[in-house]
Amino acid sequence: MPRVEFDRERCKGCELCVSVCPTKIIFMDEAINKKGYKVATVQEMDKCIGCANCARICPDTVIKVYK
Amino acid sequence: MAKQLMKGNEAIGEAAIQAGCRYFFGYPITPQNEVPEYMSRRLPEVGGVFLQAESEVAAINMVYGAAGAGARVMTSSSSPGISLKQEGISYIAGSELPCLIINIIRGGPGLGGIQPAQSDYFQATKGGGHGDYNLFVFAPASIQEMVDLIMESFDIADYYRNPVMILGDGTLGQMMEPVEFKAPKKRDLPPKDWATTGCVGREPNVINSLSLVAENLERHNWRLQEKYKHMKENEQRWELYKTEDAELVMVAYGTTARIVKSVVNKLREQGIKAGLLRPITIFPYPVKAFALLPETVKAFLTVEMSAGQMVEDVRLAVNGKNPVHFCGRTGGVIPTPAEITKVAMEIMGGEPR
Amino acid sequence: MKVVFERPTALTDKQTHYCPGCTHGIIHRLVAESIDELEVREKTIGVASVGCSVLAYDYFNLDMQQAAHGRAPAVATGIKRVHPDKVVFTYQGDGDLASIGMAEIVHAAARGEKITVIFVNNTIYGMTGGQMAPTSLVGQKTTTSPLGRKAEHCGYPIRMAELLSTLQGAVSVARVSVHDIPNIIKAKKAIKKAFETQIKGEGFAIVEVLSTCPTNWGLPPLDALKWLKENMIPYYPLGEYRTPGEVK
Amino acid sequence: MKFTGLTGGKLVIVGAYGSGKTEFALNLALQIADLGPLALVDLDIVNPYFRSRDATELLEERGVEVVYNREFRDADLPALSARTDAVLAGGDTTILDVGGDDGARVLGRYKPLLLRSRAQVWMVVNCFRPFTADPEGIIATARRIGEKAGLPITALVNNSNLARETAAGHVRQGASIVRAAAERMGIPLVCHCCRPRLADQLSDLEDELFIMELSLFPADIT
Repeated sequence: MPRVEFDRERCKGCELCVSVCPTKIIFMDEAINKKGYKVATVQEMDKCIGCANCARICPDTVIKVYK
Repeated sequence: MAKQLMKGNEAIGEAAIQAGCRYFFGYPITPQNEVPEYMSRRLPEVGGVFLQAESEVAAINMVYGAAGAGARVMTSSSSPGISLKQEGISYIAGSELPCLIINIIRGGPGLGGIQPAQSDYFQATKGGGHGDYNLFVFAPASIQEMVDLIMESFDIADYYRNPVMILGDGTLGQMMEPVEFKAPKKRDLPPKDWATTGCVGREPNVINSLSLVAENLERHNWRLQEKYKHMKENEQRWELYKTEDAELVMVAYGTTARIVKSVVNKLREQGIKAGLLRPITIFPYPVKAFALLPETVKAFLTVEMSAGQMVEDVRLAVNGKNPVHFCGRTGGVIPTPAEITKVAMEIMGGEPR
Repeated sequence: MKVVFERPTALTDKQTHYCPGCTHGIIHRLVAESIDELEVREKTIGVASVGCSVLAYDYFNLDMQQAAHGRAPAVATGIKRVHPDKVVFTYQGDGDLASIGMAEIVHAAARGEKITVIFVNNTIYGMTGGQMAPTSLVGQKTTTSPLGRKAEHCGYPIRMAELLSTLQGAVSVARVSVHDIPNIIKAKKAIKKAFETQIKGEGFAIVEVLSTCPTNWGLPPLDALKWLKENMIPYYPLGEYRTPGEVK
Repeated sequence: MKFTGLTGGKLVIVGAYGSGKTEFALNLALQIADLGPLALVDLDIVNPYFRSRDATELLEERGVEVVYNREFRDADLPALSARTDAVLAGGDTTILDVGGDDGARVLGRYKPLLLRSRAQVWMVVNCFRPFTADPEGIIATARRIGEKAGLPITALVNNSNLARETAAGHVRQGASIVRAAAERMGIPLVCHCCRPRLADQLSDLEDELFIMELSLFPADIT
């Protein structure tokens, strides 16, 4: 099953990934990382289709995609 | 190789090639045009690259790139062009890259004229561009000496990872003298393991002069200063001429020193014990030479083709021990032996013999 | 299950200083992916310029030289002439390339210097704090055009891709954008092609990439993407302006 | 040496950079100044210093007209003198001193006048200069300069020297190299140049000896 992995500590919370997810499974976490950003996170990973849109638009190479 | 009669500017080019320089980036400006012209003809013959850049600014940055990439590289220009290169020279010094820069000085300021001058002394020896840095600067007085020093300059540049400048006035560039090319004595040169050559099997190399943390930049600066100190300790060069019993020591470099040499002889014929101290390195300035002068010295006379620039270094070296006088012509006028002699006589006239 | 997307090896793992949502990070990655796919990381030398991307030498995992403001094409020329078999690229912003470095980029292109130029156009000086760029749009407010850029006072923004495509030596000229996924994919293709142009020895290649500056534009990152699409693309049309085949 | 055959004619002095064209032209002008009206045209558009215009005062004292653009004597501009055309069209003996190598391109614009006056073109050769060390180099240089000038070289002048270090042997060495080149080119060798101090040692040379007294090199530079 496709899966994405977010490196919480690299995320700057810009939300670009949220906007491009076709299955709308990326949300901004209420918790903040060490840098102080609210970070992007995935709920309902089983809905991930591995399209890599989130990784493609992420300016900070936060996201690894498995398929 | 047998002796050849060469124009100063051509000899510069040939000496550089003999020293292994294979890259030249420059832009035309009188009175040094024979350097790029010679290089455009000779470099392709030895598998090198001559490229006429769109400006002096571009040329010096091409030098930065090529030097960073590990090559022996040079540029040459004349005063206004050297001013344009200052930005790049500061980057080269800051990034500690070796290269050779030739300045065949003409009269200034501004566009000035095309006649010979020495009015870029401050620019060459006191930094020139922004920041705390120094070039290693040679001031040859003959074409043979210029050739010998250029052939050594590339080694010195590599040894210290520092740009070397040859400061020649227009006369040196234009006149012709017999020369021969002799390999300089070898220095142990460190490998250029810092160069950008592609990071095969190693960590990437970065050529850079930016440092965002003040303390780091200060540390870098102190390290540069250590390097300059090392040059001051080990690389000062000068010529002393008839100073053993001198009462008047004349200080001059480059073409001017040759005129002054004939003045020394004339003064001696008239019973004035004159001598010449000729700096060959002007950074590091040969302060050690002043310590070698005899107790008989009563006064110094600095002669320059400028309104008085090196005279400041002479005053620092003499440190108040004797009066330091100045005689100069500027704007491209070469001082005549007669006018220098007159000044010398005036100085010595007031002194008891 | 295997990894289908991760950080390219031509990027270091160092976190960039770019503001959240700044698309410089995307462009860095596209360059690095191209280098990885062409398997030239160990023979590539990059030139960082002056501007927000000045620290690119920390982010690309390959030999780098940092150049004085605007001089990256001259520095790249020096490197390429010493190492004609290596891959040399510059990464420059709009102030660097289209203002202070206009002479260097035009002449490198005119010479057909076999280098690849990544030109990031975000219509503003990011590093120095949001001043007017040579590419700032008419009417665009910046810290040095507080009432909006007036054409009658400071002229019109420069279209670099069009300008350079008039030069015979510039064999590959394209303008792309990174404001959405389809365009990011196109941008990647153009960047990779610009490297291929160099590797094949065909000549000078430049990719102008329209990019955002949420901080100095004063917009949230998502709105910045929208601003790019609605304001920049009409003035800076996307497309290939020159491809190697065209040049005789 | 008399050079009487030059009277009323036009003589172009060309050569590689630093072959001694200007010194030769100046000395020649001084030596034939008394033979009749003479003009020396400084057509050097490549060198900033050490040009025949620098000896204007000396030449004028001897009645030689020195032609160059006086307003721009020290300027970094070609700025040719309008007087050149008049002198070339006139009947005075005229020596044209041309800048080295590619500097000969300046002759192109005067080609019609030079052809009409059947100008001679002498190439001065110093075998101790790069690129003219052997007959092949001399022939290649002559071809290049001839092409730039649009006029063929009609004679060679041996001015082989090492400045102050010149010994008679250097002149002799040059003499055989330049002679060989002239023979292969099928043109005459006009003379061998030397300083007065060497004249006695070279009196046996089979071609003419031309003694050059004047030097533009500043005497005060030791």
